[in-house]
Amino acid sequence: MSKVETTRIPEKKLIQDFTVIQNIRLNARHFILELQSPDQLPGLFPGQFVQVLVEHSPSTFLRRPFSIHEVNKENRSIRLLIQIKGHGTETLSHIHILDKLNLIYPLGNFFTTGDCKKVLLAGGGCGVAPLLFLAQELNKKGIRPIILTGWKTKADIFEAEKYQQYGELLITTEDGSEGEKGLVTQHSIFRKEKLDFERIYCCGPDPMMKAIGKISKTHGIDCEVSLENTMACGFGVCLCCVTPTIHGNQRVCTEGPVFNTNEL
Amino acid sequence: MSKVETTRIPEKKLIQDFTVIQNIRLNARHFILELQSPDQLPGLFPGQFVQVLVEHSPSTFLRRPFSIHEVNKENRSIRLLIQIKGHGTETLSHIHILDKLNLIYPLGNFFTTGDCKKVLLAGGGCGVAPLLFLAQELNKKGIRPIILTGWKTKADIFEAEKYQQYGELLITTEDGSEGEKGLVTQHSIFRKEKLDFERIYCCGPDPMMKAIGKISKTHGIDCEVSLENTMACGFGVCLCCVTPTIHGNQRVCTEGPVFNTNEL
Amino acid sequence: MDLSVNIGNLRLKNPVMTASGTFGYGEEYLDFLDVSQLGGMVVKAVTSSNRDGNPYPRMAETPSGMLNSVGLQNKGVHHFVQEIYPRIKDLNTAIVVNVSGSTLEEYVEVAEKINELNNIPAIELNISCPNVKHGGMAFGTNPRIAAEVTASVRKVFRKTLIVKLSPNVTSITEIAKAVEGAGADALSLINTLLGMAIDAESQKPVLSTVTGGLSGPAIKPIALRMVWQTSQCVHVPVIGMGGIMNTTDAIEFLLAGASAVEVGTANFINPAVTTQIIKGIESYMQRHKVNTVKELTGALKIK
Amino acid sequence: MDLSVNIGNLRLKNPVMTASGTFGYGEEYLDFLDVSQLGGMVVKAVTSSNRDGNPYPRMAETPSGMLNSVGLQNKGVHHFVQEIYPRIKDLNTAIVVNVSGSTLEEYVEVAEKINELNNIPAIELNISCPNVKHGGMAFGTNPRIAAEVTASVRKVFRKTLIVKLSPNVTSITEIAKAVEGAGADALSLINTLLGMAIDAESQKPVLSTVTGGLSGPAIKPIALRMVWQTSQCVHVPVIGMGGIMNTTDAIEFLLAGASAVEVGTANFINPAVTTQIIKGIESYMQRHKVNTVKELTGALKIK
Ligand SMILES: Cc1cc2nc3c(=O)[nH]c(=O)nc-3n(C[C@H](O)[C@H](O)[C@H](O)COP(=O)(O)OP(=O)(O)OC[C@H]3O[C@@H](n4cnc5c(N)ncnc54)[C@H](O)[C@@H]3O)c2cc1C
Ligand SMILES: Cc1cc2nc3c(=O)[nH]c(=O)nc-3n(C[C@H](O)[C@H](O)[C@H](O)COP(=O)(O)OP(=O)(O)OC[C@H]3O[C@@H](n4cnc5c(N)ncnc54)[C@H](O)[C@@H]3O)c2cc1C
Ligand SMILES: Cc1cc2nc3c(=O)[nH]c(=O)nc-3n(C[C@H](O)[C@H](O)[C@H](O)COP(=O)(O)O)c2cc1C
Ligand SMILES: Cc1cc2nc3c(=O)[nH]c(=O)nc-3n(C[C@H](O)[C@H](O)[C@H](O)COP(=O)(O)O)c2cc1C
Ligand code: FES
Ligand code: FES
Repeated sequence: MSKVETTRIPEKKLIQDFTVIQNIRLNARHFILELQSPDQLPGLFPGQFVQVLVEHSPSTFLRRPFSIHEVNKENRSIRLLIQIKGHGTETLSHIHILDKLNLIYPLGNFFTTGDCKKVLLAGGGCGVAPLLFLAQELNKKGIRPIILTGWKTKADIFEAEKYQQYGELLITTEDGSEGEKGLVTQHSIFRKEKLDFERIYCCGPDPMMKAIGKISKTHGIDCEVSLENTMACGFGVCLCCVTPTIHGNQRVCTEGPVFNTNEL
Repeated sequence: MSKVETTRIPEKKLIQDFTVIQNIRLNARHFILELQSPDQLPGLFPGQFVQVLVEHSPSTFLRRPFSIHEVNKENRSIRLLIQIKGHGTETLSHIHILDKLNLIYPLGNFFTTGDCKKVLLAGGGCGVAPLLFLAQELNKKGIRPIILTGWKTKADIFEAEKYQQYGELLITTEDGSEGEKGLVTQHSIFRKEKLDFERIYCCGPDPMMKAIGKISKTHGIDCEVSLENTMACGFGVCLCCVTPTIHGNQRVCTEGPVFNTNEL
Repeated sequence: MDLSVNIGNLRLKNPVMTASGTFGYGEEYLDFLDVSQLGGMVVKAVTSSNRDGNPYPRMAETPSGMLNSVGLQNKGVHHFVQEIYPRIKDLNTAIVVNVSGSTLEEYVEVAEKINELNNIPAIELNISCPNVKHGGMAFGTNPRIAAEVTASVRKVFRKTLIVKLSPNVTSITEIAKAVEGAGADALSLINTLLGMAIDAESQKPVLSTVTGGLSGPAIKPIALRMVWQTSQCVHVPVIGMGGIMNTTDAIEFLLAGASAVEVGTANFINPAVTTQIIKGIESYMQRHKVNTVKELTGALKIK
Repeated sequence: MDLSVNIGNLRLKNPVMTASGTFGYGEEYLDFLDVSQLGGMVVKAVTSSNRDGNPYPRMAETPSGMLNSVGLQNKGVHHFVQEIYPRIKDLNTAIVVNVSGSTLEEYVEVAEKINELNNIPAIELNISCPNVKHGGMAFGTNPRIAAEVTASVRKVFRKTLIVKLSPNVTSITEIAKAVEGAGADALSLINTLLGMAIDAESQKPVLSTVTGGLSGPAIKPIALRMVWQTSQCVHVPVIGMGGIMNTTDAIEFLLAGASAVEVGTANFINPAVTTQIIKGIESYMQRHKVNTVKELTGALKIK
């Protein structure tokens, strides 16, 4: 099967005021924003991200990038899953329903889908953000993925039911309070003699992505990771977000955020 | 009678988080914040001001000074009357009930009271802010002042009933839609052969204060004006707020904001 | 209302340009605005051959600003001439190429090649990049060397020669006069200020290169001061930049003595900001009853 | 935990000082904090005789910063010795006098008089004030002159001599080395950057003096860079400042190479900030298992 999606012509990038229609607190450090567009949404693909203008935060000068977590076409809304890291995300966590949020989107490339049947989605902590959207899109193509997520402890886990809807959910916790004990990369699934996935999609902390990349290579499995380099623009002009690839320095915001580990 | 108040030892300055208990919109450009202290209020005197920390406004770096508009000792609350000028005051206008606001106070000197019986309070626009507190204090000393206020047009007038409670309210509007037509300084009261006030208190735009100062001089009346020089600190250390006086450059935040026009 | 300005022989339809390194080659902005509305567009630095730039991380956010240490990443002048120029040459705005290098010869080589391109009416000689080990800023902080590279490029470049000055100097006017004397048609300033960011928790510099160039509103007061000082001591037009985020900022630079402005970092936050500033200048002129934007240049009232 | 640091012969109980011109004579802060907790306090500039300073307006708010053009307003060294010194001498913190002037002789005269005051263990020689027409910054932007004034003051001042450097220079290290060579016991940096603000509506400069000195977080990246560069090229201790608003900022300066820090503009916004920073440094040391604050100086990890 050919890589249909990657040849799609990217949609026009937009600067748009969205309306906050939900602000759901998941736990002390995570929340979901649901944002509604005044217009029809353009074509959006899993792995793509938005650049959010954070007003009212004196120490936030640049926009903040977030992956698209879910899309609701009928409602013209998207969801972002956000971890509170610093002042920017802290300020966003206090945003009120009906407040406006200015977005530049859709940005970046996206995960390859439609050419593989047996796939694994692996995410650590907030790295799960783009994987829900990905699982949903895979479902639409008749693929039910295995979704492996890693957490510190049981109390940190969120949206488990959602993931279970779209795939088989595996869990690791660092303290063993739920699922297998250990890191994502230590899950028993990787201890099989021969991993039979056609592709692994991965998103999370750098060391995790590196480890999963290595495992994939050993087993000859295609592997796509989503990087989170710091960004100034998000649409390809500042050249601040580059990552070294076999093709030289490439922009994570434009040639990425999704890279095949063969290219890194 | 001696100038009792001016020899009072100033109270200790405090840095304190107040709770916003009211945010009353008066019109498109003016609002009142009522702020409650966790502790008993220190002694406060008309003419004194507070320095407000404006959070959530990226373009507001320094604190913003506002006169004390009213004091409610029992309720441990003070009121500020604020005109929306730029980003700082705009941000304050959107503050929510129960939000905290950090204040440094009480700052500055205050109007002389208690040594005169027949007095005039003259304020233009937002310059009325300290005059309500002053009128109330005068009342406590058995003095019912004449309060002359100037506005652009009738629709701009606010708190008229309040002022009437504490004195005889005279009004000028630039378009004549209420009271006498013209500026404060053009009010017929000043056209008397001999003005018989013992003191005029004045607060408003610079040209108005200059004009009232001149009138006072002509009639040999004591005149106190409250200046609004831009400030960096508000408590006497930066030396940014100085005004030339007969004693050399003096700090409006410390030797002022109230000055006797004889000294300017 | 006349918004046009002249920079040497170059006529801009309005005084609003984009700053090098913040607008790519213009193509990246086609979704956001109509590039043909711009007074001009200074494209990303071009050097004689391919440069990978500095390693990641290249960016640090700072109070009201950012540091970058991109380091002139580009595919070289040959690639620019062959691949990029044909794609952008008909964008219908004044396209200015930012010419950079590590040696005098490199500047001359690039300028010579750009001189051949019909639809490039001007170059901006970048003798002020703080992010390259050799050359760059070193050329722009010594009046003698700045004059030398200007004169050498002047010999081979026949169109409008703008020289971009570094703010990392004791006397901007000394450099400005030297460069003017060596044949510059215009000066643009300021490039970024050399700065540094540290992550206190990891105890490491944020940038791979330790230091980088500071841009954004944080530097506006310094930029305004330098534009004011410079425009008073040279006869050639000055293009002002540094922290312009909106119309008011742009007007301030004109009043301080700039004939045109470049908008840099602001494009990252609001990619349509330049066209909004052009409209904003028009309404400012209406409000202040100014007929030609040139009247605003240096109109600052100092008693 | 040991927070003490040495600046020449001067021992500070901790590395947090207040910056000249932002802390008055300390008295103004007695309502807000216990001054005796401070490592040190640099008082407002003292000149040989009374100065009125510049006319109002002297202040402009800028993005993450402010401009001031106070211009050394003070009542002169005689008044300081007679009136102020007796009031503050027992505040139980290291009191450093910021010595300013328009001529070499003036610096020497003031330093001589301060030398006589028992409870003043150090002066900070201000050769970097951008807000006086003659002298001030001019002394601090030329290495030869900077060395000359340092050497002259060194002859008459027997206690700790700190020299405060101007950031408005091409090479801070060149000045630093010159001043060190002339006998400075320590260097403090940075003073304010020369900037300017314009009111676009009135088309006038905001400051009566047109230009003024930029301080606050906006300048922190530049200050950090200069402290880093300077501390690597001199052997005397460096006192770092410029935009310190909180503990993290202070730690950054220590990591970059500062032995102590001065907090300036932040005092206006949070008058108790210095004591909060002292506590913050303690918890940072605990968290990072550092026993003496001196270990943090220059501890930046550069691979
Ligand atoms: C393409 C992309 C997609 C992303 N998707 C999501 C998402 O779906 N959900 C989510 O919660 N976050 C996501 N992130 C990360 C998110 O953008 C940052 O956490 C956010 O910008 C932090 O902003 P702040 O102001 O709260 O923190 P800051 O104050 O800016 O930073 C706090 C701390 O985090 C570090 N930090 C900030 N951004 C990054 C980064 N990109 N990489 C490494 N360290 C960083 C800083 O150095 C600092 O130490 C994504 C990032 C990228 C580039
Ligand atoms: C002692 C004192 C008491 C005050 N009392 C009150 C009060 O009771 N109610 C009230 O509404 N305001 C009062 N003010 C004025 C008030 O502080 C300013 O309007 C406010 O700081 C503006 O902040 P901003 O961020 O909204 O506007 P900014 O964005 O800071 O300024 C908007 C515009 O107003 C100008 N401006 C700002 N502050 C001043 C000033 N102090 N003098 C002259 N021009 C200025 C600016 O130059 C700019 O053009 C007082 C000022 C002082 C010094
Ligand atoms: C990411 C980035 C890259 C830059 N690259 C260049 C460059 O290649 N050549 C150049 O002359 N200036 C470059 N600059 C400097 C800008 O053109 C401009 O001089 C500076 O950013 C100040 O303007 P600003 O505050 O509006 O951004 C760059 C600036 C940034 C932020
Ligand atoms: C209002 C004001 C007055 C100042 N006066 C002096 C002074 O008299 N002598 C001096 O050496 N520095 C003076 N400075 C500079 C500060 O001491 C300090 O070097 C500078 O503000 C940078 O630090 P900051 O960003 O923490 O304020 C002054 C700064 C301000 C803001
Ligand atoms: S963030 Fe600017 S190029 Fe990627
Ligand atoms: S505002 Fe600082 S001295 Fe008055």
